[in-house]
Amino acid sequence: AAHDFKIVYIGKNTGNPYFDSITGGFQDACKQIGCQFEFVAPATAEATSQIPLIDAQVQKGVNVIAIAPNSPDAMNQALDAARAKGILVLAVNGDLVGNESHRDANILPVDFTKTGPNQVELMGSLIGYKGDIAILSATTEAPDQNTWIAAMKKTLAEDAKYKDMHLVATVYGDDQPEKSTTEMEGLLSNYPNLVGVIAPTTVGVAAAAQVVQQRGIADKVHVTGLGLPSEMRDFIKDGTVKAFQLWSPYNEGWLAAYFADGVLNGTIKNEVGQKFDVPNLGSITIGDKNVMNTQAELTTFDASNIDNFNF
Amino acid sequence: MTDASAPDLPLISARGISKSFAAIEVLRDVDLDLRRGEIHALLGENGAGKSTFAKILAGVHRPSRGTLALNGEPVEIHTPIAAQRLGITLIHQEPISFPDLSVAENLVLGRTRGSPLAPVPWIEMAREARRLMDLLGVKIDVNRPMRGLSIADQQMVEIARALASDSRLIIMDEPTAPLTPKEVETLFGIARRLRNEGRTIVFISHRLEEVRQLCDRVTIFRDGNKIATDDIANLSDGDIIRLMIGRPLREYMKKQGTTIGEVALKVEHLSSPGLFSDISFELRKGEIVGLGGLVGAGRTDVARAIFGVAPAQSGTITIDGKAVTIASPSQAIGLGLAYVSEDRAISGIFRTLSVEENITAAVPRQIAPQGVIRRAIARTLASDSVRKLRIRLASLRQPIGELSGGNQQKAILARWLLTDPSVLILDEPTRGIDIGVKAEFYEMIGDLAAGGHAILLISSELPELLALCDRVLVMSEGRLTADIPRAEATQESIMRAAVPRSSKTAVAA
Amino acid sequence: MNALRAILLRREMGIFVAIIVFCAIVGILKPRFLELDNLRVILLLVPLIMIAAMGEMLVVIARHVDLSVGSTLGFAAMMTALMFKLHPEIPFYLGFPVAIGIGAVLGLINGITVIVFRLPAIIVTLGTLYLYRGLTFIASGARQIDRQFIPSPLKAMSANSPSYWLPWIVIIAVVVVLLAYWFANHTRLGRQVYALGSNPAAAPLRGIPVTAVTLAVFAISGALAGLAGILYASRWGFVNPSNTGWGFEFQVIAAVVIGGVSINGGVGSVLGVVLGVLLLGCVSAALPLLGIPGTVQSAIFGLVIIVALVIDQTVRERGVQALTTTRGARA
Amino acid sequence: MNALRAILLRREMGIFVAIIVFCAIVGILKPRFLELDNLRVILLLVPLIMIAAMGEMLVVIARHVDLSVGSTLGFAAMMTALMFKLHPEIPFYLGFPVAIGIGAVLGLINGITVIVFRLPAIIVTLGTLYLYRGLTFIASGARQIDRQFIPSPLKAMSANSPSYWLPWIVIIAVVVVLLAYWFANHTRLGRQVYALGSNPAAAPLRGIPVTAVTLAVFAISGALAGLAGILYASRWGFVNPSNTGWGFEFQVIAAVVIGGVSINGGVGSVLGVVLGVLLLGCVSAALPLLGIPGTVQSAIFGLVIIVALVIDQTVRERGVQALTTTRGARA
Ligand SMILES: Nc1ncnc2c1ncn2[C@@H]1O[C@H](COP(=O)(O)OP(=O)(O)OP(=O)(O)O)[C@@H](O)[C@H]1O
Ligand SMILES: Nc1ncnc2c1ncn2[C@@H]1O[C@H](COP(=O)(O)OP(=O)(O)OP(=O)(O)O)[C@@H](O)[C@H]1O
Ligand SMILES: [Mg+2]
Ligand SMILES: [Mg+2]
Repeated sequence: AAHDFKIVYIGKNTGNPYFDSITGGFQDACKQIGCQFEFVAPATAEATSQIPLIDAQVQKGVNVIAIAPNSPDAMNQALDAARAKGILVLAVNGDLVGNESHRDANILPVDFTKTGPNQVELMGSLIGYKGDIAILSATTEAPDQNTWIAAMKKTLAEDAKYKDMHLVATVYGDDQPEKSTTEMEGLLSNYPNLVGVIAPTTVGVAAAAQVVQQRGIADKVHVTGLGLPSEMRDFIKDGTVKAFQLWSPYNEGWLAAYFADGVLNGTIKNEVGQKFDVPNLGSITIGDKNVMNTQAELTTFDASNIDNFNF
Repeated sequence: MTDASAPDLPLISARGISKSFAAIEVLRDVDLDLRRGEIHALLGENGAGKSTFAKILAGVHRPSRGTLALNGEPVEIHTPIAAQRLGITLIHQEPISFPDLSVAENLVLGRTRGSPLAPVPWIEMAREARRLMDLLGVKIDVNRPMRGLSIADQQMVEIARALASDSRLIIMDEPTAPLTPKEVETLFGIARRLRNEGRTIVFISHRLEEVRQLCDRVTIFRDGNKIATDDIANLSDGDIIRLMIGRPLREYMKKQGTTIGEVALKVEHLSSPGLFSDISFELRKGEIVGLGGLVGAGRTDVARAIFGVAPAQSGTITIDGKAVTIASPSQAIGLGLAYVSEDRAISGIFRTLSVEENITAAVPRQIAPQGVIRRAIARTLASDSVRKLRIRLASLRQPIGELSGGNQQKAILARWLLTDPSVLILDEPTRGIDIGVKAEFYEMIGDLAAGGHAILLISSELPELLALCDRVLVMSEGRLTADIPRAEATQESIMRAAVPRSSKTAVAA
Repeated sequence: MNALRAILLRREMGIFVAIIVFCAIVGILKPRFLELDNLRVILLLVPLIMIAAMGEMLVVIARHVDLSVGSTLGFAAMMTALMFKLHPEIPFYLGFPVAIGIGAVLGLINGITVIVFRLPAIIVTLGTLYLYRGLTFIASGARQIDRQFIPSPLKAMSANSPSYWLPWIVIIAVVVVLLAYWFANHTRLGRQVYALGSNPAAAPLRGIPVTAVTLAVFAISGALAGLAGILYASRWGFVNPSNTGWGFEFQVIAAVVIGGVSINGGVGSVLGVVLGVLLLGCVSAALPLLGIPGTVQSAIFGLVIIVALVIDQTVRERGVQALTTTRGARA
Repeated sequence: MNALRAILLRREMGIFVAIIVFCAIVGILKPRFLELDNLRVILLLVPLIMIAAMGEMLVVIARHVDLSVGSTLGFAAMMTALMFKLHPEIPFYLGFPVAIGIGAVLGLINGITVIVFRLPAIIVTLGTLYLYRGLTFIASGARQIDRQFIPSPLKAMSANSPSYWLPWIVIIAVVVVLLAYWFANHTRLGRQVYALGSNPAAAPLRGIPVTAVTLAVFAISGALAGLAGILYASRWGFVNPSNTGWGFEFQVIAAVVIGGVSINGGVGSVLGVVLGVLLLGCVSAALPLLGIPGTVQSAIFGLVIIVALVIDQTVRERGVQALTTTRGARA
């Protein structure tokens, strides 16, 4: 079987540390498998900016295109053209919501329906399940964040366990540190008895932690959310942040590479319900709409384990 | 800095100086010696090459051929700074100013030495500036910004600069054009003193009488060639003019018997605080009314007010018996007014546009009947004007910025003549225009009047007013001080009305 | 004609040379670049910029600048898309007058602000760049309009079906260019734009209706940005409140200035701008083809802008010495 | 000084009024806005813009413009951060000369290109805006430098610990402002900057070293952008190749022009620019406090720019009639 296939991963945009660790997973997996890996990404996360990259990759004749789509539908024609040439198209970390037919399979870190509840539970455990909390999100139209926030609201409203936690505001930092910071400052000024802030976005959680650190109010306001260990390590160490969550982006790349290898070599059938084993990840199941998850629950990072993670 | 070297050795000797702009040779093998301690006049028609030669001496242009020697030593004058270091200063034809800087700063700019971070001596600077201004008898607040100064005032600042930089060669390119007789006198006094100190002065002017008063020797240019250099005493006005234009000059005689019709323009109690007040006069068809006065008297402001550029605060304007309010120039034009403004550089030409487009700019409807331009019409209109006014140019499509000062002025006049206006306001129309063309201008203005146009002629040149006008209005410090019929108009009567009651000369508001 | 014509020719010659050189190099490295197939790719890349650049050109010639074209494009596109979403029954071609009209209005707002308050256009349109973008967010509730809401015939205008080689979107761009050429060179208003830019101080004294001309150029720029807006919906099949038209102004202005239009007003030709747009198009098409990583692309884009201008400039300088002083001072 | 001084005073008065009005309104709606605590928030927002604005001011007064400040900031910040990452032993304060030096070099490149090829600065720096951003990507391998690599003492300079009320970063900004004031008003070079911008054509005739002055303003602008770069690392604790300094140029230029610096050169004061920066700071701090949704914020930001300029303009117009025609033409 040919294991030296060419696989490219098209990120949302360059310089996004999140994709550095996904890329790491791809690279290491390819070392094991023997495939050739390349990472490309547009300078900006503009919806159309990935299209020329896709076209170019098709012309270069890669075997697998893995992509973190910047838009649920802008790339449809381009991707169809690729698949028409027999290229395997995987959406990795983010899906073509509503346009699943334009990719072969989708790899997500976790079952995103779990993200909301997990985050609420973590926040509850930090603040003793009572008090005012707020959410600092990415952009207003970010699809993932919006689904998670919806889930959080649902959990807070329906689960009696959280009846004493009140969501007082949801603000958007557009994933820019400056804007996230001013929004955080605004929250603190507007809601004096705020006890917790959930920032389900890596830029936002770092910015929020920074504000708390500078104001020296870590004991009053608890910050948590989805963050990268590399960015949050300092805040964990100086106690600004007790704990935050994420999955392993690294494993997404790892899984994607092994899945592609399996499909290209016929050892894996890309059909709903199929099971297969992946080194270090154990058994993976192809779920509804050909979606796969690298892990069941989110990983929680705190002082005890932060140093075990290198991404 | 008088030189020890032999006195008979010329300060500057130019040999075979030639200059071409874009293949057009505008100076041809000019040899010229400038002696120490002389005032040397450069005369010539518009575009003869006077300014270009001056600019070459001052390092603004490099000659395409030829050599310069200073005290017998060959020199290369690469830049204006180099010229300054050599003690050569040029007062430009169009005064140079930095509108946002104070007058004092404009005076010292470029002369101060020292490290880039050297502190600016604001106090001393202002004191020195005041001293120079007093020397010239000009009353300008040296701390006000240059912007808003009348051209005259700007010119005086230029002159003050030249004095301050103690140079051995000072070139004045038509310095007197915008000045009052009084200011001219002061300037001449200073010029003579500088000469007696052994400095050399080059004086460019179109006014023969001034040249006679001031200069020792004259050099005459025609079409970029040096025609002659001689002591002024050895040349009659006739000789000079013949040498300049290569033909004897027809003396202009005001046509008599132009029938003066009914009132075309009537202005009553026009006032604009700070600039002028209570201006009232009539202007009849076929009549040429002069508007005299010292520079800064407010004539331009009156003109600007009538033409709707800066409408007056109060007062009424009546055209052909109908009271009108003119809020914008386009309205004024619609009402048959035309205004040739005084400073062409700022408010006259469209630098980047061709001569053709500049000439036809004011008659869009003629060249574009349905809004679409007819090149053919435009070209014929333009070339006719060019022929009529003898505008010297390479091509109708040449950017007007490349023409000489005088020729630009002609083009602008041509533009307005095309509009065939019923009331024509001319603000210093012949400033910087040579005698040859002046005569043509006078004739044209006369014809226009004869053709039933009403003409308001703003001029600082008394002979011009006397020769042309049926009546002469005089302004002083923003008020009308006299309305003199042709018969009684004399230099004296006009000047008497022009000199401000308060003896000080008018200055910037 | 000779003098001026000569200069103009030279101007365009410079950028023309730049294009040839660039395409030659790329063609040698990747012969595919010169294939007809790829030419179509380029032609599909440029129409939006081309159309907006025609408007920007007029604004710049009038010695103003319009930084808000990107946001105008976004707003017009969003409003039109919303209309289609809420009233699917509306025939797609009605989207054009709507988009163009909206664009014209936004342009007029720019012009009026500039005129009434005598503010520099660069800063007024910097303000409206944010303002119009914000309005797009508000109007759309920060939600993207997905492709199912964009009428299929509209999307079809960008698809280059074999039946005719050039898709509609390209043909529209060509028509706009021809109109712009005619307007700039053969209409009274067009020439008045040049005059105004050439000497704003003198313009009113010559009876040039400064207000009217200024409003006209901004309105035209806005209208063309609006047209580009609906074509964006056609080309990409969706409208996104934050992405659509983002950074567009930079590309448009780059194209205009590369095309030899003087920032100091009064100078510029349609031909030049067309070439400027094409150069940028070639570059954007070439970089991915050459497999140049995204990290390097913006560096190259920047280099191209500068190099193109340098070539243009040096070619122009030669033989136009007479003007150097002036331009030197202006540069 | 009365005449000139009077006008200048008026200029700043306009923007000053704007600030008072704005703060008053916000203060009424949200008394907390006027508390000391919030003032500190504002003061922490502005230093970077303040520093870069001083450089931009000089460039604009010289009748140029520097669109590349954002990319320069990003590049300088990235290089410094890389240095710290690769050589953790280097003391943090050495980062300042490095960042400033790098910025100055990038600025010089802008200036040299403008001078040598006589190109308009707006387009040269538009090119380097992309170029420097691209270089940042290349140098960093498109990787963000995370906070563990930024020296703690450097980060501490932005933390407002209770021990001293004003963090270092603010103090640095104040020093830069004072130096800028001294330079612009009391040094020969400073005045030559004004002269050059006031009449570029005449400058060489007056023996003003145009080249030197031009290079100086661009170098200063670059150097200050570089300083802002290392302070960015201090303030945010990381450097990202695409975010760091992105869109920064718009804010800086907005502040400068709101501060009454004329795009036509020759006019502008440090005091005005300081006020301009503070106004923008107040706005960014106020919007979230007022609980205004992100979707509306950029619209408001745009409005503020325009309104501020309008107030400024109207206040200025009064009493300076003599100049109206001229300015009218320029606007
Ligand atoms: N920068 C330039 N580019 C091209 N041609 C020029 C330039 N400067 C001057 N000329 C040409 O050189 C010739 C001489 O011009 P110059 O200004 O020296 O004439 P002048 O004697 O000063 O006339 P005037 O009395 O009107 O000032 C004119 O024909 C003019 O068109
Ligand atoms: N365009 C202008 N902008 C500002 N101030 C002006 C302007 N024109 C004239 N002034 C001011 O008004 C005063 C009157 O000057 P004005 O030009 O009206 O006098 P004048 O009699 O026309 O003299 P000139 O011979 O210079 O035309 C001048 O001293 C000047 O300060
Ligand atoms: Mg001359
Ligand atoms: Mg006058």
